[in-house]
Amino acid sequence: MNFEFSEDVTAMREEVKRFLTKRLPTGAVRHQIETGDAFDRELWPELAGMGWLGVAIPEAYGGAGLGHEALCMIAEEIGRALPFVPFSSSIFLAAQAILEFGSEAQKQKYLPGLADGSLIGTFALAEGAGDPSPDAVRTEFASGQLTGRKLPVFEAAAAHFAVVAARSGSGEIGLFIAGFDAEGIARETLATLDIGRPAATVTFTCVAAEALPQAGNWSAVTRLLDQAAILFAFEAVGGAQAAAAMALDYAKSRYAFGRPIAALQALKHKLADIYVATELARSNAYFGAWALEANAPELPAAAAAARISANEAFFEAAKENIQIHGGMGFTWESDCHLYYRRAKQLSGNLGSARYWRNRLIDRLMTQNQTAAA
Amino acid sequence: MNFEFSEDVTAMREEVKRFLTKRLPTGAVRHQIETGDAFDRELWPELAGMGWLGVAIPEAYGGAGLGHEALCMIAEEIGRALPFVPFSSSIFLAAQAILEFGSEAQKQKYLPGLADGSLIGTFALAEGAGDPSPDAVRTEFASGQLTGRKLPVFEAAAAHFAVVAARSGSGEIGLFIAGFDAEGIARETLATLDIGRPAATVTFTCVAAEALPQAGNWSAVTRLLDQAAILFAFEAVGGAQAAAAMALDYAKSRYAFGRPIAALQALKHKLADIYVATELARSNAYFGAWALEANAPELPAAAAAARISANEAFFEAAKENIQIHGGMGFTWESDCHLYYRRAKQLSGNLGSARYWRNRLIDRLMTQNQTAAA
Amino acid sequence: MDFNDTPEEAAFRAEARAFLNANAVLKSEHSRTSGSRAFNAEDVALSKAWQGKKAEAGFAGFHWPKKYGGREGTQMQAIIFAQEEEKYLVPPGIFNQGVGMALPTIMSCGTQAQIDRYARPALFGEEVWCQLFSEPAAGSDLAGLRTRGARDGDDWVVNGQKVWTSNAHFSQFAMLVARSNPDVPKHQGLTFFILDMATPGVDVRRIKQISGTSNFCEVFLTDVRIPDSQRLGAVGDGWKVAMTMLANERFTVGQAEGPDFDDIFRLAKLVMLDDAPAVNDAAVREKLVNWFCQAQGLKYTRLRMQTALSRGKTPGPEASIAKLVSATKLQEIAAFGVDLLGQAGAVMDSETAPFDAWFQNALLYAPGKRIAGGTDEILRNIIAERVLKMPADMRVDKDMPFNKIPAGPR
Amino acid sequence: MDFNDTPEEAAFRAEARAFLNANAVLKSEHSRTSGSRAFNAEDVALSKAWQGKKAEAGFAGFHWPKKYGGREGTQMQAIIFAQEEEKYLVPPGIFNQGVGMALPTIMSCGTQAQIDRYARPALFGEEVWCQLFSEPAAGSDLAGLRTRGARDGDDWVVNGQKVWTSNAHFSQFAMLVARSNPDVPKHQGLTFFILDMATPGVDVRRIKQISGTSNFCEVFLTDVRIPDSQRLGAVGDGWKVAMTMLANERFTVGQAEGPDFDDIFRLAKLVMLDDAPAVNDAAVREKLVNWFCQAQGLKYTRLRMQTALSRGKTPGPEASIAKLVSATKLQEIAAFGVDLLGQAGAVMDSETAPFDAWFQNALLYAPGKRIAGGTDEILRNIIAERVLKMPADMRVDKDMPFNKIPAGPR
Repeated sequence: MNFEFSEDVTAMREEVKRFLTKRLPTGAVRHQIETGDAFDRELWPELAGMGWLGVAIPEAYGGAGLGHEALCMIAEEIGRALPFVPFSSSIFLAAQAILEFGSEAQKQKYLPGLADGSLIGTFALAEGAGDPSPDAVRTEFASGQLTGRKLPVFEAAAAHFAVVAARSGSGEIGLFIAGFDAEGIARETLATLDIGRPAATVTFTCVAAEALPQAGNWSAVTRLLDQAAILFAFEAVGGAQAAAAMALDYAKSRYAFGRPIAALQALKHKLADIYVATELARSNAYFGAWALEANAPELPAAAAAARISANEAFFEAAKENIQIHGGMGFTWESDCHLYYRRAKQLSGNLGSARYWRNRLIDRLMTQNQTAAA
Repeated sequence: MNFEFSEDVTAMREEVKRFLTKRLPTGAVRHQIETGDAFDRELWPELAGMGWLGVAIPEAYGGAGLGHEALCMIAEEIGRALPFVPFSSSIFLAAQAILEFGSEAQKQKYLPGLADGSLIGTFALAEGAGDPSPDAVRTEFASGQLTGRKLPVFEAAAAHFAVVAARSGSGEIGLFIAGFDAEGIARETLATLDIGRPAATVTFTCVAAEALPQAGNWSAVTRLLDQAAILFAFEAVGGAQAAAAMALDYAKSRYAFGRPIAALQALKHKLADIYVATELARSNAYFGAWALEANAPELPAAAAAARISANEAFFEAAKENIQIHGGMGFTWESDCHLYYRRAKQLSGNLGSARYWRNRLIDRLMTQNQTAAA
Repeated sequence: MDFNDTPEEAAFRAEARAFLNANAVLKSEHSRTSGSRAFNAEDVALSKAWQGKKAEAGFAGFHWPKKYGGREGTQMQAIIFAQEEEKYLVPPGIFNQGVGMALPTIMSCGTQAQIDRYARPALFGEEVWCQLFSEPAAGSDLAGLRTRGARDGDDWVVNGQKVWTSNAHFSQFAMLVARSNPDVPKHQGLTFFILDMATPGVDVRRIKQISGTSNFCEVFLTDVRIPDSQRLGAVGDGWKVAMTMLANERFTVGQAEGPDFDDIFRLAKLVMLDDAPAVNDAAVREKLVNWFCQAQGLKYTRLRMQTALSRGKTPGPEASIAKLVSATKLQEIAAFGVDLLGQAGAVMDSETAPFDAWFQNALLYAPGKRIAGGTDEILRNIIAERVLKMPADMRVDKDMPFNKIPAGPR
Repeated sequence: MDFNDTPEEAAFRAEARAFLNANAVLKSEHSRTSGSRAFNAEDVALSKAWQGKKAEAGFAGFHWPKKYGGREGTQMQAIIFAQEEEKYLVPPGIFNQGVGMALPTIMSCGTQAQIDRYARPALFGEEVWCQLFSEPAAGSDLAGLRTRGARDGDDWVVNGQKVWTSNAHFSQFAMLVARSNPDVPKHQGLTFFILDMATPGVDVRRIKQISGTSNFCEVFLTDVRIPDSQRLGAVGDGWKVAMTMLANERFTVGQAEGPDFDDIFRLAKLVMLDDAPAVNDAAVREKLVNWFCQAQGLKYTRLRMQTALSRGKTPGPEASIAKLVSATKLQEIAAFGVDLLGQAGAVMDSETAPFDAWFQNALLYAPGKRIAGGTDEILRNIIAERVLKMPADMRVDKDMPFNKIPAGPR
């Protein structure tokens, strides 16, 4: 039985954790967000410099080639520290899409920049409210040009380009790369619940774009969503654990009636339940990491279970972290709300829980088996 | 504002409560069930003698004519005390059906016996698993005879006749009275989760039956279900309150670690939540009582809300009553399980929570108003 | 059983309606309540004027003695007037702390001079009051407050920090509790004061909440001198006076405002899931019905309470139930409203987010509703102890001198 | 990261499979586990024989020293064997109390004579053990037990009542804790004994549970004489010995048996709701997915624990998580299985109720799973205190002489 991350990966994760903990003391992320900039422009190259952006990008394309298990561990630390950088959009989505569906030339063109941080990508699928669906993609790709309106596109203001889902002449949905400096692009900033993950409406009017040749239909999109779901699940697990740890620390240091409030059974049982939910989510995420790395047929079911349980644990932990902090937790000056906002952002960014539940059950119906391994 | 039962009705309810509390000390119901008989043949005429069976039956038909609010209060006490008698089948359903849809002759024939307890009726709608639906009624009424199989028919062994839902020649569903001493009837006892409310499969083979003339189609059945749902909701409220009271008494008298376990926050908060759920259910049931008595257009929505919230509160109270009793609550010798069984019986007897949720939302969709008063 | 007013109630309701019709405008059908709104100077001026108008017409201070401008009326009149007023567009109510809490407390614990000075200006909307109770280290454990009040000649000198004070930035007076003796058990060493907010050393700062708005203040007190004549009740009786005051609060904490069943139902009819309105989805229905049952249950619980009042009985713990259930319901409804929008749930632009991002905004203020005015946990304790008569939590600090109570790392 | 055995583990697994293939029959695909089954004399005889066969072949007492017939093996071997054995139809395991708990305790706290007398008969399935700990007034508060053990010459005379004893009616020996000194604090006055169940004054009665079956016994002890040589550990050390024993229990309390996700999923595909399989209903899906995520989460948590063991690390609190989550999940799944059947949910005839009324039966034994082996509430406390290092609950009785501790009305 070897159902655990390797020692190398674990060591790297500890390094990331130490770095981010030191680099981002309480309040640092919030102050960075308050600058109004699109992301933390100082931190980003530092992360790139440590080689963490390209950890899952093969060495041939400027990455470290350590595989997706390593990226999962970094995702968890991103979820814990909430750095104000477009890590998930650029790496979990844009880089992943190119890695999976790009031509050799595209990989050589984009991946080294994504790995060294000089290039930031994002993913443009949604066109308003609703869940991912080929029918909801009205943006069109014709004669080498994209036309349509994507909303929300996360971290669009930070990005240099987007991987865009669009309908091609054949009627099939494909993925296309469009640079944000191209003619015909308009980015309009949106107010977002998660202030740490800004978004925009991006309007494409006859924008020159190149197709990812291996992404020939909707199944490419769902495959990308499955892969990203696992990385985001690790982000949520990290967030859940950080929010719970924050609540626990506070409960132990806050005294009422002459004892730490951590001695109250109501709090003990609440935090025990959150701990249990987070551990189960973590285990589901681990299975997701295995399925992602092994490119196993269980990937879709593993991704759905990981995402659903991680997002639920995270929202519960973030919500009750505020509650346990009492009035303090309800102020702007506390970091509690950053987790609360992120938890809600993660619960919709790749489609709602309903969408993933349906995908999971449909998958279980066809595979007629409930789990692998 | 006069949203409370009248003093007369409240006084009567106190009388019922006093009587049943004294008449049925702890264990009495269980011992009665263990006799293996179909119901408590001693208690039944006593209830009749007090005039409680006929409380909502007009004086012209041998009842007390006190209306449905009075019956609601008795239903609550039935739910609290769990007497082993076919009260709900005979009064909430059979008598109610005849009162609502019977001819004058039928009322004169059946209601006095139902009121004085000499006649026991029941209701036969279900034909196996599933929710109430005209399509699920395959029993047929033709040439004055019923043919089909009903399952489960609660308290069939105690009853003299059933009000049976069946499809007539026109294809419409109607309600029909069939005597259990008629030729062609077969009653086969079923094992039931709720041992205090036995059931049978009743097979009708060309059984002579008489139609309730005012019950001409499926809407008669749903009307009867709405009315009964409110009475059963009061039963559930009474059950919830009794189970919670049992848990509370036990928690106050059971000591661990030198204090009553009622001092533990886990128990305090659990019982507070159950109290809140029960109070909300009670308020919804009160609105149901008003709608029932006033024959208000809000009846269907009121019935659904009353039933759903009462059944949820009851199951929660009954389940956690066992939990709070610990090992003791898990033994046959404790009465805890009688409430647990009853709660589950009530949650399906007139159709599942899903069925009532759908009826409620469909109703709200059409009425485009969410509440009256 | 019916929902009708008694003849007296009906007459009063007609009177109230006549006054409101003459002086205010009815709300439109779908007006949106929000649980998070900060008041500006204009709001305050309008509120003061409206309070004055109501007081003149006899629609304020329903419980107050007539000699101080009140009505000597019934609880039901107060309820009926509130029911009717709710239907109109009126300025925000900022007089509850003064008229509903401070002055009744002064009337029962204060001197005649204090009553004469403060009653009418409060009732007629000239002076706004706030409440300086909570502290950063004393929230649920109110009696653990640390603001120090030391006697100095005819004055008291107060130092400390108060927090979660609504309306402090435009209040003229405050009810203040401070610790006058730290050497005795915590409930015994408190004293209650009337504080003029214009006193030097009173520094009011607004607190920015999660949502970005500021409904509360923190108040720093540095060598604030309060004349002993402004003391309310005896030295050391502060807890008793505070409890008198909080008993009046019970009637005023009610349901959390914000989107409720009707609103999420409307959203569910609007939003499409797989080409059908979300309201057709069984999982959506399950949640909707749950909230409907809660909302209706709260409504009819309130009507049962009003019936008890109408019959001259003392109401039960309905206010605790309403706050506990409605705050959680609000947070759930807000979260679900966001979830229903799928990939665009996190967008708050009013162009994209239905109803001007009402659900997203509610999600950001809902956590406060589960905390302010008694946390969920405190409310469950109250229900368990006061209604179900379960034993109080064990307290290590009950009989300990205040300055010996463990207070953790600072 | 993978799910593969190490070479050593793989070799052992092959060995175990070979033994099982030669001696037992594989289960069919849809065999139903039940959390409530009472054992009859035939079950006991078959169990004893099977235990003997395993012990002979070296597949019992994995942790035991070789000199007592054990394997001196690893925790992983025990797990692998259990994983493989689970796939076969084998008699019920009734030796856990003896082989897994009693004897390891005797080996660490007992005399050599005690070890020599009891080890082999337990390992080879000749003698069954049970555990006489819980009492009617001492469940979660085990140290509050009242069974009195008084020294009388070379014997101890024991009086009291024990309860919730599995297997007592066919056990030869019991681990017994009694109060030898009521004048000292509760944890200090206990002494541990080995009781021969055939001793006069031992009266075993089976307890009828909600479900009608009897998995547990109550044991009345009336002037039961136990020779001092049967004492385990020092006089007054009973709590320490009991804790040693319960530390071994941690590995044995696992998931609640009964219908799980796969089963409710199968039911949901079978049952029709409005002319479509229930599994198509969004509300049903929401519940199914919740249980799937829990079941999978527990599975992979277990595999993470096994990986830790395989790497020679001490496993964490996974057993507490598994019991807490699975007992509640079981009750929910059972209740939902009943609900899915609508009007016929309450029918338990196997002809009508799918899978021989498996869900209805599970609903009746599920409450016990949330109580036995640590209630939900105790498990949450354990997780909070041992994993999250939160403070212990306050205890009034900790340092009080036992006979002064408030015990409530009797």
